[in-house]
Amino acid sequence: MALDKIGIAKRIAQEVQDGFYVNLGIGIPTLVANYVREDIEVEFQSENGVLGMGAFPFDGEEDADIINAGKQTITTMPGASFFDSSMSFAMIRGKHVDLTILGAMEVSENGDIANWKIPGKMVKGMGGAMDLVASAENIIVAMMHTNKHGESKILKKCSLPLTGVGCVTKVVTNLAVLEVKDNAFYLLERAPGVSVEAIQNATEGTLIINGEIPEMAI
Amino acid sequence: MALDKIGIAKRIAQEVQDGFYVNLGIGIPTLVANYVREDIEVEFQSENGVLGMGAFPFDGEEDADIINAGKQTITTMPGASFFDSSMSFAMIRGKHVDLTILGAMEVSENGDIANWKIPGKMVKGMGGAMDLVASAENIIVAMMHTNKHGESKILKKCSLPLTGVGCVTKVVTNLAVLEVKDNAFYLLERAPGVSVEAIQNATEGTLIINGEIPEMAI
Amino acid sequence: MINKKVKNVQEALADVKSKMTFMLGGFGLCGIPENAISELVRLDIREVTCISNNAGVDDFGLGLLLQNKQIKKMISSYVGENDEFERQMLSGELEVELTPQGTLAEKCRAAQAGFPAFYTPAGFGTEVAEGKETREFDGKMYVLEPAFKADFAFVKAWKGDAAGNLVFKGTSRNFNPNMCGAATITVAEVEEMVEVGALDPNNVHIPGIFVQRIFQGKNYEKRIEQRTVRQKQ
Amino acid sequence: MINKKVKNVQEALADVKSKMTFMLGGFGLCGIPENAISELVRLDIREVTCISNNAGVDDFGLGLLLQNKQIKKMISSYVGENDEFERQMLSGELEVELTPQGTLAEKCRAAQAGFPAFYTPAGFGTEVAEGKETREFDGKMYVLEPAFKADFAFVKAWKGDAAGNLVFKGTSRNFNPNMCGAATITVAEVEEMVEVGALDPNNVHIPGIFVQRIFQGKNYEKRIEQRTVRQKQ
Repeated sequence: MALDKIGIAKRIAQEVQDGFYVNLGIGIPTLVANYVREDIEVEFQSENGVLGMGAFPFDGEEDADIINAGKQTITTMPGASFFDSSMSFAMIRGKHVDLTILGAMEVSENGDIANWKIPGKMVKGMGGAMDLVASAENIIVAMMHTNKHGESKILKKCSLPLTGVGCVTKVVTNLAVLEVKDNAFYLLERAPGVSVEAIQNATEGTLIINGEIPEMAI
Repeated sequence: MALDKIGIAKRIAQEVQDGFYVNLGIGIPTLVANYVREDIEVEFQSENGVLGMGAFPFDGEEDADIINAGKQTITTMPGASFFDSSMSFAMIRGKHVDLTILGAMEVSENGDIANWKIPGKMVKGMGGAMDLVASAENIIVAMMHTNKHGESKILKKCSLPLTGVGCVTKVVTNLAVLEVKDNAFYLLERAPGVSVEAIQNATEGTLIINGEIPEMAI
Repeated sequence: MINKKVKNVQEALADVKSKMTFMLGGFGLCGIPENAISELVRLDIREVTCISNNAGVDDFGLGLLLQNKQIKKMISSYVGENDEFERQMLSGELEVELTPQGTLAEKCRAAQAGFPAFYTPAGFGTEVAEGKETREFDGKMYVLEPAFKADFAFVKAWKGDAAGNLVFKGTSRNFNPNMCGAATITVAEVEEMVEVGALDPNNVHIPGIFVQRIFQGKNYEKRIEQRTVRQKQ
Repeated sequence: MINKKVKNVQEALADVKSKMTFMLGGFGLCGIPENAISELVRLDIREVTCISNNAGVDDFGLGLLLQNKQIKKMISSYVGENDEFERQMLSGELEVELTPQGTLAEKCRAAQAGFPAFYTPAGFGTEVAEGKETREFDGKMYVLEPAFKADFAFVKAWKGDAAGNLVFKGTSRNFNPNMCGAATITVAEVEEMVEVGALDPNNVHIPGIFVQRIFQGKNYEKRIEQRTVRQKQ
């Protein structure tokens, strides 16, 4: 059975390692924070200017001056800090953030990502995504494998305007975990009960299937 | 009679206007702070990271963590702030400092200044001087008109390695106040009792003398 | 101490004119200069260019200027919370220059710090880099981005003093410090004006040298865009 | 919270090696990493390149490494307080790269923030610009300066916590924050280690993400170079 958004978030949470500074994008990536192992130390950075984000505040304790990049009210953990936008992107551009998790509309087999614009139809802007993907060395994309018409979003070449080139290292979808290297998607894991054939059918880009593909353990 | 160092500092202090942020170099420029009119508001910036410098501390109240660019212990005025070197030079490079006063070994008629190196003999380094002269729009040089051998330091062309090119706007020496423009030194004022002829004799660069030259009022 | 204090927002914005370029601090509705925005609406300044990470929401923040059709051009990184914005942009009424968020911040900081331009990897290989100079350093490609030029920067701080020193709170800091001194005139509005000398010199976020005018703001709404909370057990 | 705390200076500098490049904070003797310098002397690390605004005085600060002939190359802006330095430089024993102070700070900040190089007006038309790319922007000339690359940055802060957050006091801040995160490994020594959570998140000068190791320093001398005082009436 294909994963839901929470399933994708849970699987990505397994990629978060002890001692990582992590930037989470809006949407599914935000959910990842809820499922990180409790025995490891991780700090969440949000590009609007906070390091050491905590859980949502208790009802009535929210503070308009303390939000994340999704404009949601948040709290901070002990050891947190606030800073300006220039310093925030110094952390990102300077490769001090260890892992970037963000959503995408399309990913291509050479690691390109598109997630900010549908020409003539939707233009929300790139926010901090272009800075993040241009600098981060460890970029995991959280997305649905296909669009609502069943068309693959895991492509040979992106059709939408790009956010970054050759930058995505891993993709976790509702169907599979894919590693992006050597101009191909390497199938690492299947969603529980999803066949290799189903994944192959949903993937337009080059899919490399080496040996037995295990199911995700979530 | 030629001015002494304090005389030069007093004359330069007259150039400091209400509302100015001022950076003072080491040596004579440091003395300028003592002679600024008391009815105007001025703030002194030191490039090692302080805005709003005050007088020297009282004996016993000095703090090793609070110094100026000359490594002297200082105090701060109400409204002062401390910041890092990068922000300090943002103030300088970004033209937020209104007036820069510094010493020189040589100045030339096109506004070049040399004050950091005598090849093979003395190399102390440029410190913040190169940043200051490259960006400031209002640069006053405090210096002796001649060296200890009586040779002019107000030149057609500097002989020493330059600190900056075409940047000096005014020079105050022990003999005269000179404006630097159109590839010449314009004689504005004489030190008390010093003749125009004496200034002419001590000046190697092109000296423009228009009409009666007043004595400095100190 | 050089006194930057002005009486109110009217005095602070007295010489603002149509067709000018403004920088406005804030991320979403967090840390926006609410008083300056209200005054721009009241003055009915027109055909302005606004540099601001976001464009407010339909009925608050810069959205108020958009509703009023006072903005000719927006330079932002993300405008996803504003239907009127999207309508004006898609119809061509509004000129829009979308800029990566880190580039936007650094274009402000470059103007503040006297850098004419800088090389950033953000946007290389995308339409953001079209027509711009690109260059390789150590095997990686970068895009040359010029510093912003603006007539006024409007920023909002938590506390400030008459010397123009500013202190920010939480994530309402965001672009505000980077915009101080990045325009010809920087106008700071503060929630709380404190006595000169009351701020710890070690913890001044923006020294007064970067600020030309400061005033005690009023009637802050500080609207929350996404109120996300959890319940106590 | 990611724990950066190490036991002492020995642990913090255990993997320091000869021929490495170090950044060292401080302006004159103000805010220098005294403990790290002592340990570099003790370890007798040789042929190192030091990036530091000054070179200490003859018998303190980096002067100790100079006396010991451990330094192959100095990158500084001002070295006027050190006779041994001048002797080694003029005799050719010591390689010296004099760099304008603002350029020195920004070369650190560029490394910290992921900028490969930047254009600055400082040094244009002087020997500092020789062999470097120059370029005109808006009628003014600039010099292209590359970011520094270093193996270790040694910084000294006033207070810090196990998360690596740092707070500086007075002008001992200087280059220290700009060097954090500008080298492969940043080692911070602090006068006072405080509990995590004790620092106000609004007033953290350097967030812990820029620091790899932090330790409680000891025996700070904090020598004053120019004790200038006035007498009470």
